[in-house]
Amino acid sequence: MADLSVNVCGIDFKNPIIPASGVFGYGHEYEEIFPLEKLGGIATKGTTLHRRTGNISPRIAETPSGMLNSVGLQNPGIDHFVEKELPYLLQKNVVILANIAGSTAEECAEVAQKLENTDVHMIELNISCPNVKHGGAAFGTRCDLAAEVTKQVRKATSKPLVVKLSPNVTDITEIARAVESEGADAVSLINTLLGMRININTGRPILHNNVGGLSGGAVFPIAVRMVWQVANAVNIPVIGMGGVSSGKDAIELMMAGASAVQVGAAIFTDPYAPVKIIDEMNDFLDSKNISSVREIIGAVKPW
Amino acid sequence: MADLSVNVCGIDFKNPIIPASGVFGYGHEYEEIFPLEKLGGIATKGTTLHRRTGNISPRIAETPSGMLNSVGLQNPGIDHFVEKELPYLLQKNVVILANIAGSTAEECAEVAQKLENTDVHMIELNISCPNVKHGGAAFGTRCDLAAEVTKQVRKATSKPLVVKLSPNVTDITEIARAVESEGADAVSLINTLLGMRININTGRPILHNNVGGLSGGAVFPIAVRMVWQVANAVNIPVIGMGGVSSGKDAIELMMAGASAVQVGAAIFTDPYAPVKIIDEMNDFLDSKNISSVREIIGAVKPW
Amino acid sequence: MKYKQGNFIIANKCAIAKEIYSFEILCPEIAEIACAGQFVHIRAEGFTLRRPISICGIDKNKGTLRIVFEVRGEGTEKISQLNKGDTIDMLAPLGHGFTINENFKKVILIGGGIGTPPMLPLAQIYGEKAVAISGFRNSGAVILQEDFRKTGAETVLCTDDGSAGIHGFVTQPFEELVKNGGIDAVYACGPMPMLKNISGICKDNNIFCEISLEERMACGIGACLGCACRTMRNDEEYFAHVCKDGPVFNAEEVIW
Amino acid sequence: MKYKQGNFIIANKCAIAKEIYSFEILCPEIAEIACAGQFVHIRAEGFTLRRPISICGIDKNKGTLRIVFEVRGEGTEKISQLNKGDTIDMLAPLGHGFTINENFKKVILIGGGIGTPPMLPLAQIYGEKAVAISGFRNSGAVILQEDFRKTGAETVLCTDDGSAGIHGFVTQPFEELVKNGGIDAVYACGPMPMLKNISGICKDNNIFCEISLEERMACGIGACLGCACRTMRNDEEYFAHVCKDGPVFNAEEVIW
Ligand SMILES: Cc1cc2nc3c(=O)[nH]c(=O)nc-3n(C[C@H](O)[C@H](O)[C@H](O)COP(=O)(O)OP(=O)(O)OC[C@H]3O[C@@H](n4cnc5c(N)ncnc54)[C@H](O)[C@@H]3O)c2cc1C
Ligand SMILES: Cc1cc2nc3c(=O)[nH]c(=O)nc-3n(C[C@H](O)[C@H](O)[C@H](O)COP(=O)(O)OP(=O)(O)OC[C@H]3O[C@@H](n4cnc5c(N)ncnc54)[C@H](O)[C@@H]3O)c2cc1C
Ligand SMILES: Cc1cc2nc3c(=O)[nH]c(=O)nc-3n(C[C@H](O)[C@H](O)[C@H](O)COP(=O)(O)O)c2cc1C
Ligand SMILES: Cc1cc2nc3c(=O)[nH]c(=O)nc-3n(C[C@H](O)[C@H](O)[C@H](O)COP(=O)(O)O)c2cc1C
Ligand code: FES
Ligand code: FES
Repeated sequence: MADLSVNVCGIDFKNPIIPASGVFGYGHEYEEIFPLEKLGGIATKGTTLHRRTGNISPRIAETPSGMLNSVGLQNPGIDHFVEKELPYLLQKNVVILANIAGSTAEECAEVAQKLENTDVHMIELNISCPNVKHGGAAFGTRCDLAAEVTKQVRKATSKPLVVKLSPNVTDITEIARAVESEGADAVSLINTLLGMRININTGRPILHNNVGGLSGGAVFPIAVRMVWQVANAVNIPVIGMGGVSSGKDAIELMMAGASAVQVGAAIFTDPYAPVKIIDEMNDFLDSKNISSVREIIGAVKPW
Repeated sequence: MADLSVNVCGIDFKNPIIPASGVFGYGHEYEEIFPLEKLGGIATKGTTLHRRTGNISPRIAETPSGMLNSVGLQNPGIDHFVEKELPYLLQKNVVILANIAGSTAEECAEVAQKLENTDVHMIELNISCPNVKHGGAAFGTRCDLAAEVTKQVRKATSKPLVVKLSPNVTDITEIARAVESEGADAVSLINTLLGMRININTGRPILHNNVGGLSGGAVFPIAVRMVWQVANAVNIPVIGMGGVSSGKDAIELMMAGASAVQVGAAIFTDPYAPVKIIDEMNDFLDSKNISSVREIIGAVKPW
Repeated sequence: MKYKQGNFIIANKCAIAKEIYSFEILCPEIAEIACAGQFVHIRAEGFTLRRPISICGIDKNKGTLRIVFEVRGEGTEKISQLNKGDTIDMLAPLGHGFTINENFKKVILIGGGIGTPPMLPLAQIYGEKAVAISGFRNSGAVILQEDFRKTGAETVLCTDDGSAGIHGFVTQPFEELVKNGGIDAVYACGPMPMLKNISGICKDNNIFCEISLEERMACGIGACLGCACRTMRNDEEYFAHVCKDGPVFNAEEVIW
Repeated sequence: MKYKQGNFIIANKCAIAKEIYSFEILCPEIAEIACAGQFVHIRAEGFTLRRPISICGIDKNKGTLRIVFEVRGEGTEKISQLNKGDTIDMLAPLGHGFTINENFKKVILIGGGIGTPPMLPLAQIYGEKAVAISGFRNSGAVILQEDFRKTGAETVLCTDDGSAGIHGFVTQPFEELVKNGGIDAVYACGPMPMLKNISGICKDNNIFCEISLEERMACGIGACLGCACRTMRNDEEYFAHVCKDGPVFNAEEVIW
């Protein structure tokens, strides 16, 4: 048994595997399948200040080795989360990352503020949301906006702040440095890539929102590249994700520089995926006589 | 039999299918498998002013529903192309797109100039190359650089000029508009997305270049989205590519707005892919009683 | 809610019409708790997303479930290539099924095309109290009529082209039955226009009506919010989820 | 160059060691034109890239090719699941094979591990003129020794751990043979360090030496420039391509 524990921004994880925000709800549904305690952490569904109904269906499309989603941040609002969901999750022996979002920096800060007096372990700020104040350009695609929202949320919270980066940018290291400089304690990446599918029989986009976020195995090589670039560009820890579906994938992302790994779409293919990945990581490390998973973080040797 | 012919920038293609630059060499190798005449066009291997040896191997890695390559523009130089390769290709009844590249705008213009007195049908300017003058930022990732190189090449050639765009950008429509305003006659997209894979047994990146370009089915939804966005942003034709492996995929990309479709990685899985795709497009159109493929260009009806 | 994921043996496979397959799957733990109207979520090798398929039969004694599905695309094609003796990866039983009421004296089951299979477990429950109206494109697409008859239910068959049974849509015989009155409940599954029509008729005639909806799904268990469906609950708009709140909804809840 | 792509029937399949399979494939048009040292490019269902595998036997009378491969990753795993009677999708025969010279009186064939199979067609050609030296990790990994003997070639077996044959690397018996002299040609395939070693010995002793190289491939036919290998030709550095200019190279050409 290898030591799978990691520490990210001072928070101890018993293992590095975290179901990604949006695929795991608030945990109840998967609890039927495995005990939540097996996980390193849980990133909860993106939560906004007020309840949101999300986009019109269809919200899901299949793509080669991946999928598109356009759920559009459907959620019951932060008050519901704090009162009804968080207390239950905090009973479980697992790190909770509250994923939050908003349409303005102020809204994001207000959401973070509402978590300040809770025992949630970390805040994961999703900056892939379109910013209504700036004509809809996502916070995550402009350094100045990313810096601004990080700054405001930083002021509103003393919790470890993880900023979740969008891959739909020319240079993700610039954005990472911008949020680092405004006080982010860690970054997580990658969020989904913007994609589209069309039903050629009807001539309609499959998603009612026309476009949606691509995730799953298809994006894995992009995730590895971006994690590697960002890990080399900042001094704060990186939480990696994007297309991880096996223990080997998780190891690869950690070698690229991730201190912990989130698992998204893979859970739809196999609901046991997070647990299976933990076991497979252990098997790999044992087979190589590596005693702690921490040894492989950023261990890639570029040519 | 549906009418598969299309016209892009005044050039007639008997059908919209074009093997993409870099996967088809100068055609000889696939000629053993099918007559080149079956194709709508051929985009030749990216050619630079002088011979280049490319990157050190390994240059190829497999990824979920895709692949990475880091060939790095190995080519024999434009003079060789003009003297030894082009005359042969021009005997075939097929549109030739000479894919060119360079490290500076001047070099690109010089390469284009060398094609001016040939009978090549179109020039496809690949702007995904790192620009040595501007610290290695690819031409294709900055509007000003993209505009500059287009301007210079435009001056050097009277041939139809197709500018091939990089998907590794925050907003591909900005780049498309920049090259349109400098006189591009068409744009083609998408080139490869930057990705990475690591061999977890050795801790080394699989590619000796560390990172490489992702293509194949994995990128198809990104290609559909970008073709749709660009087709709606510019008034010049769009040549679409990225992960097309079936007639249905080609139809989907054309519905998104492509006037012709290039086929890259799919040819590695099935060397007959381009020919099979042409047949499948015909079958689909026939089954829907659509008499000309031109009817479906940009036919998607967004919600 | 209780569900399991596992690999289960296909005890029987047969093609019951062109591109339509029936699988009998040995899965005692699932059969034990499955209800009419629920579905199974099947993994198709090589695909990211599972495929939702309604339960068409539950045999708690034999410990089997039956599913009947049509090959519509690559995923169902892949699943159709599985053979007797192979294992099938299912996450099941999922969703909220039909409301069963022993006091109902006359129920109408309406299935359109590949929406017919989920009606069969209801026929097994209601037997002679049920009239099963099934509609298909043409005679070649007709399925399950013998199975319905075996339950004791009365069967009414319609085809769009008149090549078998009544020439026309299921709403025709249904409206006649409504005129005769005495219907306690209507259960339906099929294309949206059909469901909308039936819901309208039931509303007008004040008949309890449940319909089974389809939506593109990812998780299948209510975690990803992928399969939203606009409904009214307590006079408030509510984005329900077909996989958890459904697939069976009270027809009055649905916002069309 | 002539090659074809098609689906060919697997006439025979057997496991010849742990995770090592031998396929006999019925493909008369390909067998007709295939040469020792060439390879086939096999499609593995669900993967973008084909897998290159050397030709291990050519029977022009039966119209069959033989391949022997080890399960190394997911692609070869998938291919290994094919059975007798199934079809296999091959693009073949590819590449530049070994130089055969009827005047050679004594040739040495050196195979390391899964590099052994491409040596067998050479043994068939040279028969008693050949000494086939094969090296493996351990006795469990030993393959094809009986096949080599049947050709009339002399066989020398080495294992890294001494569990079969000579304890040590193939270079040991090879150097002894070199000392005895009279070698016209050396052909080798196996891990890079082994090939480098053998090439060095041949160079020092002025022996004609051809080696078969591996590189990650996409097209397999010289079109994509994916499988570059640094060589010297006419005193100039030349980025050759393993799939077209190779896989067999004159050892002196290769830049290590
Ligand atoms: C609750 C429920 C019960 C169902 N029961 C049955 C049944 O008993 N028999 C039967 O034949 N079919 C049933 N369907 C429809 C069946 O799920 C689809 O035909 C199937 O998913 C199509 O997959 P594909 O790979 O063949 O098609 P593709 O079009 O290649 O699938 C692409 C993606 O779209 C999804 N998709 C496509 N069509 C549908 C659809 N109609 N509903 C939901 N998702 C879809 C697929 O699941 C997949 O994610 C049911 C659907 C739902 C939601
Ligand atoms: C000319 C040539 C002849 C060969 N002959 C044989 C043979 O006769 N028997 C045999 O067992 N093996 C042979 N190999 C090696 C064989 O091609 C690889 O073991 C196989 O491609 C691994 O695929 P995989 O999916 O199992 O492994 P993975 O590691 O999952 O493959 C991932 C990718 O890397 C490539 N790759 C991995 N290892 C190699 C390698 N060593 N060489 C080239 N590409 C590789 C794969 O083709 C694939 O594209 C040969 C290779 C070459 C180039
Ligand atoms: C259905 C779905 C819903 C998602 N919702 C959110 C969300 O609310 N907030 C967020 O930050 N990311 C969200 N994501 C993105 C994932 O957390 C993750 O970044 C992405 O899917 C890449 O990982 P994967 O390839 O493993 O799925 C969602 C992804 C999916 C598939
Ligand atoms: C091996 C390889 C080499 C390539 N070389 C070039 C090139 O020289 N010039 C260029 O513009 N694009 C090149 N490309 C990009 C392709 O032309 C195409 O834009 C990309 O692969 C996406 O299409 P696909 O997904 O169908 O492969 C290359 C792609 C591959 C796979
Ligand atoms: S499919 Fe995930 S909530 Fe219904
Ligand atoms: S694999 Fe394409 S050139 Fe060798």
